[in-house]
Amino acid sequence: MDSRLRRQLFHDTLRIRLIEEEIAARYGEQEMRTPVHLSIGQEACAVGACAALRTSDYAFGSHRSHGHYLAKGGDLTAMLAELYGRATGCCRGKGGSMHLVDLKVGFLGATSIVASTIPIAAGSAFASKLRGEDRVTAVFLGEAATEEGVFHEAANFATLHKLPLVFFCENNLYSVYSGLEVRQPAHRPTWASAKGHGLRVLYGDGNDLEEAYELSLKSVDAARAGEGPVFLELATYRWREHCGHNYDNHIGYRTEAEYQAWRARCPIERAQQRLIADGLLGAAEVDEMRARIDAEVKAAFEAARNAPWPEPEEMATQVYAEGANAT
Amino acid sequence: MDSRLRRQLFHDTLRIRLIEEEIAARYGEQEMRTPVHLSIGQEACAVGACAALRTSDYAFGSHRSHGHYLAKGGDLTAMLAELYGRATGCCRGKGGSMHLVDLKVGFLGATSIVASTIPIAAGSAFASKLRGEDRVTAVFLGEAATEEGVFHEAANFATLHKLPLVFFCENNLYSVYSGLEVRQPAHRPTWASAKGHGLRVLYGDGNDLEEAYELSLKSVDAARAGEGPVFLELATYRWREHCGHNYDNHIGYRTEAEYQAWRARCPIERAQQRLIADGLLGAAEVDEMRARIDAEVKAAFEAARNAPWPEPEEMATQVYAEGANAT
Amino acid sequence: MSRHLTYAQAILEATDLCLGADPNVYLMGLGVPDPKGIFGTTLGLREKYGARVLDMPTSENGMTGVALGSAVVGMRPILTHQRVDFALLSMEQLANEAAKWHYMFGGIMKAPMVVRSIIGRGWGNGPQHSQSLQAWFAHVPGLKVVMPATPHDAKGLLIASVEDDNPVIFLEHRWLHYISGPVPEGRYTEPLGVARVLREGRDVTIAALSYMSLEAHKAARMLAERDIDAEIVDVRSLRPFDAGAVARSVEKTGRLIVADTGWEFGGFSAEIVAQMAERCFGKLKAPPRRVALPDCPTPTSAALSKHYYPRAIHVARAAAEMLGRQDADSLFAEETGAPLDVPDKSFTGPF
Amino acid sequence: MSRHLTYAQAILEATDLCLGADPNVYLMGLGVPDPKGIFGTTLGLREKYGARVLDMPTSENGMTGVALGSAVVGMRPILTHQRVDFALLSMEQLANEAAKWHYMFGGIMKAPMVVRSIIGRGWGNGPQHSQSLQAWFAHVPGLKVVMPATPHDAKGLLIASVEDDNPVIFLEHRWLHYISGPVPEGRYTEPLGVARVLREGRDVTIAALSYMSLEAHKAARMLAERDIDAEIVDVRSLRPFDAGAVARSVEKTGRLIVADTGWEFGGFSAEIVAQMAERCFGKLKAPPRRVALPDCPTPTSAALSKHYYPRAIHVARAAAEMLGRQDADSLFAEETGAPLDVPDKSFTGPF
Ligand SMILES: Cc1ncc(C[n+]2csc(CCOP(=O)(O)OP(=O)(O)O)c2C)c(N)n1
Ligand SMILES: Cc1ncc(C[n+]2csc(CCOP(=O)(O)OP(=O)(O)O)c2C)c(N)n1
Ligand SMILES: [Mg+2]
Ligand SMILES: [Mg+2]
Repeated sequence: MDSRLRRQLFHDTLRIRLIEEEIAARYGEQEMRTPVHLSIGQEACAVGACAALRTSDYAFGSHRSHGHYLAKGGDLTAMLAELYGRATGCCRGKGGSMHLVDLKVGFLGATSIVASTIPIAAGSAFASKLRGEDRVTAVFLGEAATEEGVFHEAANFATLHKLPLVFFCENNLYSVYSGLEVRQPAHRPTWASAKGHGLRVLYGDGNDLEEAYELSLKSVDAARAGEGPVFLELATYRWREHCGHNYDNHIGYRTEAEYQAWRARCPIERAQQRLIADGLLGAAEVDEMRARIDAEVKAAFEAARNAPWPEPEEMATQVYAEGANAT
Repeated sequence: MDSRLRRQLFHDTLRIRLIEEEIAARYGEQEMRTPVHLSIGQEACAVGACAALRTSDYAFGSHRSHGHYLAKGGDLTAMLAELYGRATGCCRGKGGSMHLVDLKVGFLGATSIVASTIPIAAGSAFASKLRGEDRVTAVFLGEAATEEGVFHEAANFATLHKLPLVFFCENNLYSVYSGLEVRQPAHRPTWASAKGHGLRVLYGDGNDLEEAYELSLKSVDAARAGEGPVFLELATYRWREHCGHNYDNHIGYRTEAEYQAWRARCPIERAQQRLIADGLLGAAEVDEMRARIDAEVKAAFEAARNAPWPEPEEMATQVYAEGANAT
Repeated sequence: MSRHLTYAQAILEATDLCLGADPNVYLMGLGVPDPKGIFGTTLGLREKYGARVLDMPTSENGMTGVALGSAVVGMRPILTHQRVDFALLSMEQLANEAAKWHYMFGGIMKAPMVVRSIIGRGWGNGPQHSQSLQAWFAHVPGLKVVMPATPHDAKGLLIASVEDDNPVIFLEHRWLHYISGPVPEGRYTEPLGVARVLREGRDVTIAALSYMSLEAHKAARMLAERDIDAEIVDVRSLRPFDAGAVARSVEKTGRLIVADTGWEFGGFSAEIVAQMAERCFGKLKAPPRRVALPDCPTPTSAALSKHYYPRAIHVARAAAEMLGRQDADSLFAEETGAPLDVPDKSFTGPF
Repeated sequence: MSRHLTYAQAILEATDLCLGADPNVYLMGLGVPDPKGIFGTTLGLREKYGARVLDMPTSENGMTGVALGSAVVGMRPILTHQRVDFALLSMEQLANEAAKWHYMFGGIMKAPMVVRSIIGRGWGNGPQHSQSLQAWFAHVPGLKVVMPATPHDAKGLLIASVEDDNPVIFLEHRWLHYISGPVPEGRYTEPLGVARVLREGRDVTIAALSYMSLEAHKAARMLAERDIDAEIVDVRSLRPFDAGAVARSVEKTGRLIVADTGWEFGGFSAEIVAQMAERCFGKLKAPPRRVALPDCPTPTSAALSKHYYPRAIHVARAAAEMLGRQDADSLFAEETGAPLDVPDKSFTGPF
């Protein structure tokens, strides 16, 4: 793997971490009045996937998509302004944390209903196929989304039409506070239910940044080459509570030991150690990177918090599109 | 296989055939004013399955369930009266051909929405499991039902809880006039999508009565033994139009040659030939069987057609259950 | 002399024109390219437009998402359901996603898609194949909902729906497919959100939805023989709802009957009555009335369903009673003879 | 002195009693046995009842079918949804199957099941996590629909719902979970289908649903200060709907305001207004009014959502206007200070 790329991936992962850490630090102020689902611990999946995608490729997210949006190149200030409910938010304050969008970079939307963007992503891939475009659609999902019937409907349709679609499934073992054992059969990996539809399936370590990237690239390349849809499952772990900014290992749905084991496999620390070991990065350089990101994040928070609120009238606007084609 | 059983299976299959042939013969009179979906050509699947079930086992059907209802032991006159919209119908005329029920033999209902009884059957199997009953639930479905997300939701749940549930899937290649090629990926058998969930999967020739029975028995036995749910796919073919009594090979969605090839594999003729070859049945005996069934069918039609209509007031009754527990 | 088409032919022609005019339009649904072509409304289109006319797996929710996703990137899908009852599987995609896609992303994306659903009645279609659920769709901001009653409006409203930049629910009553009427050639649109006065009258306003407009017409003829002059407003569009048109009529006649194909309780008829009670309070001379389905599922037996569906005679009786005719009940004798579970004698089931 | 419980505790106690009384009762839903226990309404039950209290896969449609299938063979499931928006995935099983199971099989089977769904508001829950879709459920014959407003009714109606032999949709407003009130010990039921007069008054009837009963109460206090005497009817049960109770009140006061948590257009408030316009025509002194959600999805930003949700002040203004108070607008000054997207200061998000 190209060393510039390795450094870039590291940088992007670190950046997402620092942004979400700052959200976590400020969430208690109760100024971001929207439920946040942080991806801290899972960032490498998003970065690996989006590095394999082109800007012209499309991506759809889920309730936990800050990382996906940012990795795809989504505007940071617009996202933060959205969390603060401002008029400059990427959804003008109408959507909140679970509804992120940045058309310029092909991030076509995240929504808050589990699995709901999966068939929508299949639809965008279908449009690309109908139009003969050279474009892949990516959809990000948690492992619980595969329990929704609509995932299977989309998987069947995508395989049937050999759509240029990649399912990026982050298996973090939990759906809210529910472990896999109460949701999916034991000894049957999540990817197996995708494989049943005839999807090409890949899986690997979502806390290994380079592995996540390599698998993503394989997946995206296959989809782009017309080989049909691919399901990529990456094992990872959410560090903080399902929704909100706290740690919650004490409440009993998972053990501190489990958390610590995953914590020790921090995707960022691992990548950093490897880069340093390979002589591609120095400690000072990391500090510099952090400082630059910190400055960017601070400025973005500043801009978001100083942005204007939407006007009261906006509550009732944009219910219907009134374009050239509107009646 | 026990020769008495072989003769019984043959008899039951022939009986369903003759009943449905009589429905077809009379449907043009426009007195059965309810959409009928005949199972002519597919009867061996129903008979094989139900012979493997006990009367105390539960079964749920679909839109095409005359055969399932009859094979499970459902009352013939009550079914015909239902088709004629009479008060003595198994649903008192409220349901019609697609809503059959006979509690005495554990046939707990067929409904007209594709795949809708699948999770319901999982629910009855779940109840049996919770209660520690020695009871299997069977659900009959067409191959198109596996395209509905709810099939996958039920399959996942059934595997997760190792429910005593058997999915009897009759793959007749079509959903209305739509071939498999526009609905499911090529080279991926229908059963594969079930297997993906970790279900035990069996498949075979649904036009071979004895094979259908043997596979059904294996499936039911496994489910009863607590090994978890089983998906049994049987290849078969519907002879007449999707809905109604006519033949429709001329309209173009399938070829006459395809029909003739399946017609030559008539489950009843094949079973009869084998029984005769094995010296277990004589031509005269078959005639006698037919005559007895004919007489039964004639009498049942007579009774159904002479049964009273429901009273107008019944239209608005039974919207709510008003039992001991009703408020 | 104007050209006559059936309602089904009008839909076919509208679809053909839309497919021909815009390469982003495509048509998808169970059985769309099959030999029956959705009651004749899609016949020949597969041959003409190839991949843009397609069948699909039995996956209503997923395919609604597919339609939406393609719309978001610029396609203009038409999705069909042979019964609205099947669309219940797709309410999440329709009501949570499609209806809100424009709004919840701050207006920067849009979801131009049409969902055709057939509602119906008769021939023992029974509890799960004959519901008329316009009230659900009409309750959801972000959706548009139309129910054309004539071949002319079927074509004009379908073209307008396809050209609209929002998700439009297009509800076709099964018995209307057979009806013939004048249909102009070529492209024309009827605006979404505008009601149509089908008949002018002084004494009572009948606001009717879909197929009930035809029954209202029959009722008006019966009433005319008894010197009652009914005005019929074909609502056509439930969302946006042309309350002004109904109110103008009610202010003139002082009396309102709403005739709906769906259940009365909690139905769209309630919205019409409520708005008129609010807007025309001082002008109403009598309590408004609704002629709609009784509060039970559809029974299958023809012996029961003949008491289930309201017809012209029920509308006429309601009007006569409202006008104080003492013998409204006997004024309109029960029709006899013809079966009531088919639109006409040519209909022989099974669907 | 009577014992006080929160609404959430009342639900927990009712569930506990039902699980204890009948081995056929079971409780299932996403997160039911988790440490948060559905906003505290299911805490400790897994430990007490074992396999009859369970989590489930994220498969709302399938699990609704599972609940139904188990009910058909004699179980009495309680299924929970943390947001009613998720239940949209299960409308096929609820409206086509569960609602009709008794009817379409000629009355020989029944489907005793309770579907608890939380409706909500505030803290940026936004377009897909805060809908209030009672109008949909109330439209479907075969379902029962209740929306208790007090801890007392939450317990009594939940026990009655579990003991009822029909599918019951039990809607809990998120902000009510915090409310405390007197709750008798032990088993008692409140009948499904009966409204409750929460406050007697002469001048205007406020028919309120769920959380809006509390806002109506605040409004009544504001109005009392201005010599307007409001009667509050807590509708409680939408299906069956106790039209008689509302009509008796409207006949007394001559004025009707309906306060709903859902959208106004096509909402349940329309049914109430329509029925009263039909039944109390001569008694109404002023056009009825609805205080409900405006015709748009829920905006997420607190800057927008504070204009979205109607409150006591809107109910009070409507009443004052209806009574001809010239300065209704200024009579009730806008409250200031406290954020409007939380039930009270103790609420700190994020859910
Ligand atoms: C249809 C639906 N059901 C339930 C929920 C509530 N919910 C929100 S996030 C979530 C967990 C989903 O888990 P997973 O897909 O594994 O993603 P993760 O949160 O682990 O990233 C659930 C159940 C929802 N939003 N939508
Ligand atoms: C949800 C739903 N979608 C569509 C239909 C229309 N429909 C009725 S039967 C049928 C074919 C189903 O095919 P299959 O499951 O293979 O059963 P078969 O008719 O071949 O026995 C369809 C699509 C329906 N009843 N329900
Ligand atoms: Mg997860
Ligand atoms: Mg089939």
